[in-house]
Amino acid sequence: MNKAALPRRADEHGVPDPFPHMHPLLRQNYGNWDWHDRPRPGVLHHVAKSGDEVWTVRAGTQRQMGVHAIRKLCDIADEFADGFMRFTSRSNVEFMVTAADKTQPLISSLNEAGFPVGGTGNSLSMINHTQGWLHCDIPGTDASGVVKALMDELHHEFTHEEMPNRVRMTTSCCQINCGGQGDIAINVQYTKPPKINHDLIANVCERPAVVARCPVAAIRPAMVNGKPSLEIDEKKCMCCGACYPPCPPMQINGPESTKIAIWVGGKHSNARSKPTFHKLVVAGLPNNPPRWPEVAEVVKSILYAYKDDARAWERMGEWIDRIGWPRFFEMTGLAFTRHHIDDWHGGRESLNASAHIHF
Amino acid sequence: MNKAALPRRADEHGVPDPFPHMHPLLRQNYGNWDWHDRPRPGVLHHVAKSGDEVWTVRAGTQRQMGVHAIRKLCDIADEFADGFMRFTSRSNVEFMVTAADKTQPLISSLNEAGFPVGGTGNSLSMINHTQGWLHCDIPGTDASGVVKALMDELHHEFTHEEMPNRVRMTTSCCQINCGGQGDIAINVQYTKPPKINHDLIANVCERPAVVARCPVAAIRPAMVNGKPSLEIDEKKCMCCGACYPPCPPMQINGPESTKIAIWVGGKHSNARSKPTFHKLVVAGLPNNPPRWPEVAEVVKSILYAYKDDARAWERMGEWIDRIGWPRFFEMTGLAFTRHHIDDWHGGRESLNASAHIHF
Amino acid sequence: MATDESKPYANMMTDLLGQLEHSYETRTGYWKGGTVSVFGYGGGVIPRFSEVAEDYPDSSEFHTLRIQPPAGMHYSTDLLRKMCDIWEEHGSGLIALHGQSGDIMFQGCTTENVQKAFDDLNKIGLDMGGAGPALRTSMSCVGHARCEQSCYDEVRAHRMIINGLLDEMHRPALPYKFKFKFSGCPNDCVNAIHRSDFAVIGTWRDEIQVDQEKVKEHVARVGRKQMIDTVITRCPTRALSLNDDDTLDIDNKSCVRCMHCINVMTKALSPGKDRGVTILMGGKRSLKIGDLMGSVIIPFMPLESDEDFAQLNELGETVIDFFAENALEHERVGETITRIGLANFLAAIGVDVDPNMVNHPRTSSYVRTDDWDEEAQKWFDRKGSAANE
Amino acid sequence: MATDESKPYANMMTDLLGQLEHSYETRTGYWKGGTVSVFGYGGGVIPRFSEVAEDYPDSSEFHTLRIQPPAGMHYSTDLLRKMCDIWEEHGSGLIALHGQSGDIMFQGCTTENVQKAFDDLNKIGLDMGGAGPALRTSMSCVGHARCEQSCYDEVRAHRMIINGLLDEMHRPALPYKFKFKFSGCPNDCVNAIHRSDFAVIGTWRDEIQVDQEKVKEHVARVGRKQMIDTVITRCPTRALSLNDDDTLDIDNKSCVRCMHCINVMTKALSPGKDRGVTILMGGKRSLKIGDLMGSVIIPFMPLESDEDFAQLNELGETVIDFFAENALEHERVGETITRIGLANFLAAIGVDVDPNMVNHPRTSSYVRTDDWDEEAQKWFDRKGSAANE
Ligand code: SRM
Ligand code: SRM
Ligand code: SRM
Ligand code: SRM
Ligand code: SF4
Ligand code: SF4
Ligand code: SF4
Ligand code: SF4
Ligand code: SF4
Ligand code: SF4
Ligand code: SF4
Ligand code: SF4
Repeated sequence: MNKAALPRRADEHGVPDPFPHMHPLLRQNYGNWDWHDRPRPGVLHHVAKSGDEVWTVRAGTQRQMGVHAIRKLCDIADEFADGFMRFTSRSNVEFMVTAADKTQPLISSLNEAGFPVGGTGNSLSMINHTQGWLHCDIPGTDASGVVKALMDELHHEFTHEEMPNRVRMTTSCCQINCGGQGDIAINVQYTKPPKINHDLIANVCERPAVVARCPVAAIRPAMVNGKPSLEIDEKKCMCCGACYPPCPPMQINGPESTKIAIWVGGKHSNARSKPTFHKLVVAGLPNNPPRWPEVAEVVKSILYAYKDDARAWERMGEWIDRIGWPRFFEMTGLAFTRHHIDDWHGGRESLNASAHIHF
Repeated sequence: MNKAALPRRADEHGVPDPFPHMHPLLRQNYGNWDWHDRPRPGVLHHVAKSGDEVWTVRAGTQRQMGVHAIRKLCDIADEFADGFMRFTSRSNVEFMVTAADKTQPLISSLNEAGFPVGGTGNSLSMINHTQGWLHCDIPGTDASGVVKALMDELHHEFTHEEMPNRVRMTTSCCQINCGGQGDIAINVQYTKPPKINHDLIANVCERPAVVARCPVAAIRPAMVNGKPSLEIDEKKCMCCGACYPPCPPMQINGPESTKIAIWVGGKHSNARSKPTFHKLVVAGLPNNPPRWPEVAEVVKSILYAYKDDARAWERMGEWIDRIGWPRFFEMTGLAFTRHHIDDWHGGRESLNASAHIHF
Repeated sequence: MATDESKPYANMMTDLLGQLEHSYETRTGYWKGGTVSVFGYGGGVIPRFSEVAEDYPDSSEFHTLRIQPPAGMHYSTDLLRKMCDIWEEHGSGLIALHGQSGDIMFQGCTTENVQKAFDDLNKIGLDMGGAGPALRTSMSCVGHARCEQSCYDEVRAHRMIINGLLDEMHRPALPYKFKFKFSGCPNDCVNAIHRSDFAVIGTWRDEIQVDQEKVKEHVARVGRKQMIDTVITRCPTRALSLNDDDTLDIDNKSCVRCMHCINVMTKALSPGKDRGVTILMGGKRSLKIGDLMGSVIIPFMPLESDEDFAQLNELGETVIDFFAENALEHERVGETITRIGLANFLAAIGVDVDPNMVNHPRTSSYVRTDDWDEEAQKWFDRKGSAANE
Repeated sequence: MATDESKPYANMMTDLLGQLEHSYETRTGYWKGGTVSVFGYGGGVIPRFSEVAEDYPDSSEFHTLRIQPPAGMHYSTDLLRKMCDIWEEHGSGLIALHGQSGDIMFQGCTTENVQKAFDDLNKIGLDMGGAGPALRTSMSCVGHARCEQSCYDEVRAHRMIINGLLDEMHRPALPYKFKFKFSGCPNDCVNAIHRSDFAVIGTWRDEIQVDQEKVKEHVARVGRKQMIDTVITRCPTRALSLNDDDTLDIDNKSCVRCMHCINVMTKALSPGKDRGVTILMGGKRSLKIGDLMGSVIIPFMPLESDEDFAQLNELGETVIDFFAENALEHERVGETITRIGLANFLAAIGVDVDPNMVNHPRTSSYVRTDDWDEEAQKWFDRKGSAANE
């Protein structure tokens, strides 16, 4: 019996208890907060029913960080924020301090270390992104790279609160869309059916499973030069890429054919209007590393049209609902095409069955 | 050549020119009206840009009238309204007079003759109805009879303007629904698949056409005791009755199985909210001539809940959107069941995909 | 009626009511259809033969003639009295004013008398309406004749369209029924959006006409809270704002012409001056695919000059032609649009896509966009040429 | 990073960035999957083998460990420093804080080092997250820890549910992935409705707490017009009315708990006191049937007492069991609901239908209602018993 050979058995801790890692003031006032305001961009001020006050300084991170960057954040936390920090659902970092005058030194040190302070209130927060070429096995483009390119141009909107309401941007590096819905979403859009590598299929793919994966039943089993393979009805195929993850030989990507599409008006919150999905506004943009200039240009035209025209508290989609889609396309200089008319299941619901017209 | 035998060839007049039949004041101010108000229920007061004023008195009719009733209306028009009248899109009759003091005598004579004056503004106007047993070849119930029974009970709401906004009721005597959408709609709802008279089918029905008519492909050709006939997959059939008009031997009606359903919140106007379809609130009510008491009871509970609780200008559906469906069912004492959850095409759109909850 | 013995139709009505009574007892209908028409026309008569004729012989045949009324349903007593005389002579004396589609329904006539009745009605200037797979009788609201909200001449549009397509009404040859309806403004007093294949709704392109003094009077009368609660908060697109001096601030670019504020303040507000129509297509009721509302096909078409009317007429003809050639048997145009997709329908009738046709662009990424640039170019070309106009 | 030579992972990062550079040039990805896991667990590691390993040998294996963070993503620097030390020793030094599902992603590890890295992480109290057809790592908003809007104890709910179902996470045996997400109020700061199969959203049943004096202060500060335009007209159900004395009139029965007015006036307004959660199920992204949002399954469940929490836990287990047994392979629960219909899903998990689950009842008459009375009786029985409680 070679017990020694057996690897260590894991302790199934599950979700770690956060209290040992929570700033003392937060722990003490857990569940007893009264109100909050925002003294300046990047800073939140929360007041507890106990009278305790806490100031939160929020800063942007690259999300995927090297240990030295993380250690730098630790140094800052130890020096200015009692040795604690938390990360937000958008990968920003937050440091809590116990007095208003403790915010400035913290902010300065963050800025020095290259972490922009902001992302609060009606600003553009961190852009959600995914894995892309760095790590995923099916990406059509990069993720962090696109975000980096955009954030360089939109830095001011992160560090200032000049938007009508918060702006949430998100990217996804394939049409599966691990990124969320967004006020502005930058997603991959395939334009060609998969190119099948018949030699490989036989070995690697569980064919029935792949056939079953297609939303429009465009894949059928077939014998190709003697070997069992698959074939695609290219008339039916709408290039969604769903068959690619389970079957890598069905290559959906192409350096030219993989395009970028931009969507607007996604909203998760229930504030005022119900949550919504984002809507397609432009597709066919080139997948153009390292800086995706065509994408950046469209994003900016949308963002600044919103910034100039929307009213306080209007999210991107709510602004467009008020001014109407015709004016949105006019203001952004984008084209409205037949492809904007939804023809997927339930698409008829999206037709304007009323005399409500925007002029 | 027996020309004489040939019947007369029609003059294709098409839609008659209304101007010879239009009240002079209306003709003179055609397209030049300025504003209006309502001096009292049943009376409209329109002022033209020319300064001309016209008072309109609206009265209810049975819609299907005998010549003597129509002649009575003519007598009244000749005596009090310059010999003109018009009918509204809801089968009410309207008389125009040129001075305020001419309305009262007109109103009195209408009342004497049994034509209730009202139906204007925020009242319950004439109930749309269709043919029913009187004339249609596929009815599940009567039409004018149901309306008569209801109007007797709701007379007060026609002659007074005590509703939050106009109320439009409609009835249909089969599930085809010639009646419109309604704030409250009273429609036939079948509950059993058609009973097929196989002997007749062979002769009278164009079988492929009937098969094609079924929304859920529940009908298939079959040989029944030697003769070509049709059979129904009763699991699939949702009893819509679409196969009955083209194929009378597929009897969808039964004295017991043909039920009445009540729908609310249909709206045609574009005012405020977009036009909407009415929604099912109760089904399974007995088809109970001559007075349909069970139906009348439900209609009243809905109508009076709306009357008591809705705010000025809220249509039935808009009122419910504000107070929420839970409260609607609570106030009306009706039951919410699994059948209320839409499972027809696009039904998923009707699910509440938000945290917007009414308590 | 059954009681005024003197009349020729007395027995017919007695038996009709007898059969109806019987239906009440058995909860069953007893009419069956058939084919009856007048010389030269294929439709407009709804034939009814009794299944219980032996018990009610005098109403064994009880056909209905669908006759088109003057547009807007205006009547001189002279016309109505003539109608009564004719129906007393040839029919049951029972007349419906009006059917849900807008016909005068002369109900209750023997096969033998149908032609006679029609001849006499036709002689006083009336004509047959629609039935079967054909163009149907239309309806237009009172509009211009007595309504300050009316944005176009409904009578002219109604008569122009229908009278131009009479052949489709009188000689049924379409795949299925087709209905036009005309409302002078978005209040849609003839239910056109739900109940017609082709709905013509009046609207305006410029700004709502405001008399701020009258606005103040209104606020003074009803009070601020009431004004906010019944007008300001009811605007579907938050285009209204109440100024501190009780005047009204209207953002006309956000206004969607719903009519509400104008409806509430009939003296202070009225539709703009640059008027025309919005056209929706595809409305119908429940059969086969369930109820459909029309959806926007023409966001705006001016409708004032002769050219404007000619353009509307042309569109009506184009759509009827498309429908005649492409709809499946017993398919309404709304079903056709659903089947082939709005974009294809638009291409077929030669109308350009417009964002006003949708509540919002697609939310699904399941679409092929290979030809995005060409499609986009069409838009830019249009905008370009529009700009150069 | 690739540049600080001293570090053990320097070469790995150099090659990784080399391969990435290459992807930028060719616009092509070069990773393929595989199977790597740690002893006793079936998932949590995302294996990556390079397809261009010959050119970039040191990053030929670049696996990711998904590790669950403390609920709410709170960290002491002590914990973070230990994480860094471990990853410096066994991995690439690249850590993502956090993945879109809420994991700490330790990215870049050889097959050989995966077990070592995990052992050390596990020793400092961390545990593996989810991957594959399994329960996934969850996320809860900051909530109780620092937010006045929080309506329940997110940390407790989050840890109770996930730690109670750990087996489903560590030994993938579900038809497909399943995600829980926890937001303390309808602002939904973790995007639960769109991005989880089971969304737990804080809310309240009683009245919004109002401090009218602070309301007046707010109005005084921003002005009436501004107050009307940013608060009153924004209420989705017109539940707000501004009184002439600048106090706020809230119709709590019409209020749908959207949070907006409370968000704007954080001092004057706050959620009610009778708190709990609304639960939605079925959210997911695009694959196969297109994006789905969760829809309401439990309109309200109190979540304060131990019994309340036990009840939530039970519901979670019931749904996971149903999902495990009834979903098709690679089918999300939202797809299952769409396939079998909401009513059947509810029956299966033993939840009664409620009007809050729909925007409105059916508009289509295409339904069989043979058993209407029995179904209605169920409702009346429930209401009856509720009344008698
Ligand atoms: C820290 C964080 C929660 C966490 O656990 O990490 C958070 C914290 C707060 N959110 Fe949030 N939200 C956070 C992500 C979100 C998200 C999710 C997301 O961004 O991916 C949403 C949904 C966004 C959407 O709809 O797509 C979100 C929608 C809101 C809203 C609704 C805004 C609206 O009008 O639609 C509010 C209300 C408000 O702004 O007052 C809100 C309000 C708040 C408040 C004011 C709550 C409070 O009283 O403390 C917090 C400060 C907000 C600020 O930045 O000024 N939070 N909040 C998240 C910070 C993300 C970031 O770094 O930018
Ligand atoms: C006479 C008639 C048109 C006709 O050509 O016959 C008509 C006439 C007027 N309608 Fe209408 N409507 C007429 C049927 C309709 C219909 C269709 C129907 O009832 O089947 C609708 C759509 C109903 C629906 O949405 O389901 C309709 C929705 C409106 C509205 C929108 C109300 C709303 O808030 O939704 C207005 C605006 C208003 O009330 O000020 C309106 C306003 C008016 C005004 C005030 C227009 C005007 O300025 O003169 C007219 C007097 C209304 C009144 O009764 O107080 N009319 N109106 C119809 C009378 C029907 C009847 O006898 O009751
Ligand atoms: C007479 C009338 C009801 C009334 O009493 O007012 C009526 C009566 C019939 N309708 Fe209707 N419809 C009448 C207006 C409507 C309307 C309302 C409208 O036009 O605004 C609708 C809804 C709008 C629409 O067009 O969808 C309507 C939707 C239908 C349908 C369903 C069509 C669909 O595509 O969903 C059918 C069934 C069919 O066409 O096969 C139908 C079929 C019928 C038939 C012909 C039943 C049949 O197939 O034999 C009925 C003949 C009854 C009879 O014995 O006269 N009737 N029918 C209306 C016509 C009178 C007139 O000409 O003015
Ligand atoms: C790492 C991560 C992106 C990131 O950089 O943050 C990610 C990465 C992948 N996702 Fe995702 N998803 C990630 C969060 C999401 C989310 C967001 C969320 O959880 O809130 C979604 C949308 C919500 C949802 O669950 O639908 C998401 C929807 C998908 C889907 C589509 C699922 C669907 O039913 O539509 C797939 C495809 C699949 O599961 O077959 C997928 C599949 C994948 C795979 C496993 C691709 C594959 O099949 O090999 C990716 C592995 C990349 C890699 O090499 O690590 N990922 N994925 C996120 C997980 C990190 C973490 O554990 O914290
Ligand atoms: S979006 Fe696609 S490519 Fe990007 S991480 Fe998710 S699955 Fe991989
Ligand atoms: S890309 Fe999508 S539509 Fe095309 S074959 Fe693959 S799964 Fe089917
Ligand atoms: S609703 Fe049905 S029964 Fe009634 S008239 Fe129309 S078709 Fe005939
Ligand atoms: S009743 Fe409707 S569903 Fe049933 S067989 Fe006839 S057409 Fe089909
Ligand atoms: S539709 Fe408009 S124009 Fe026509 S009558 Fe009604 S309110 Fe007047
Ligand atoms: S017409 Fe309707 S949309 Fe336009 S401003 Fe008035 S209320 Fe608003
Ligand atoms: S979801 Fe609500 S409770 Fe949680 S952080 Fe956001 S606002 Fe606060
Ligand atoms: S929370 Fe939302 S719904 Fe409720 S009153 Fe405030 S704004 Fe209206």
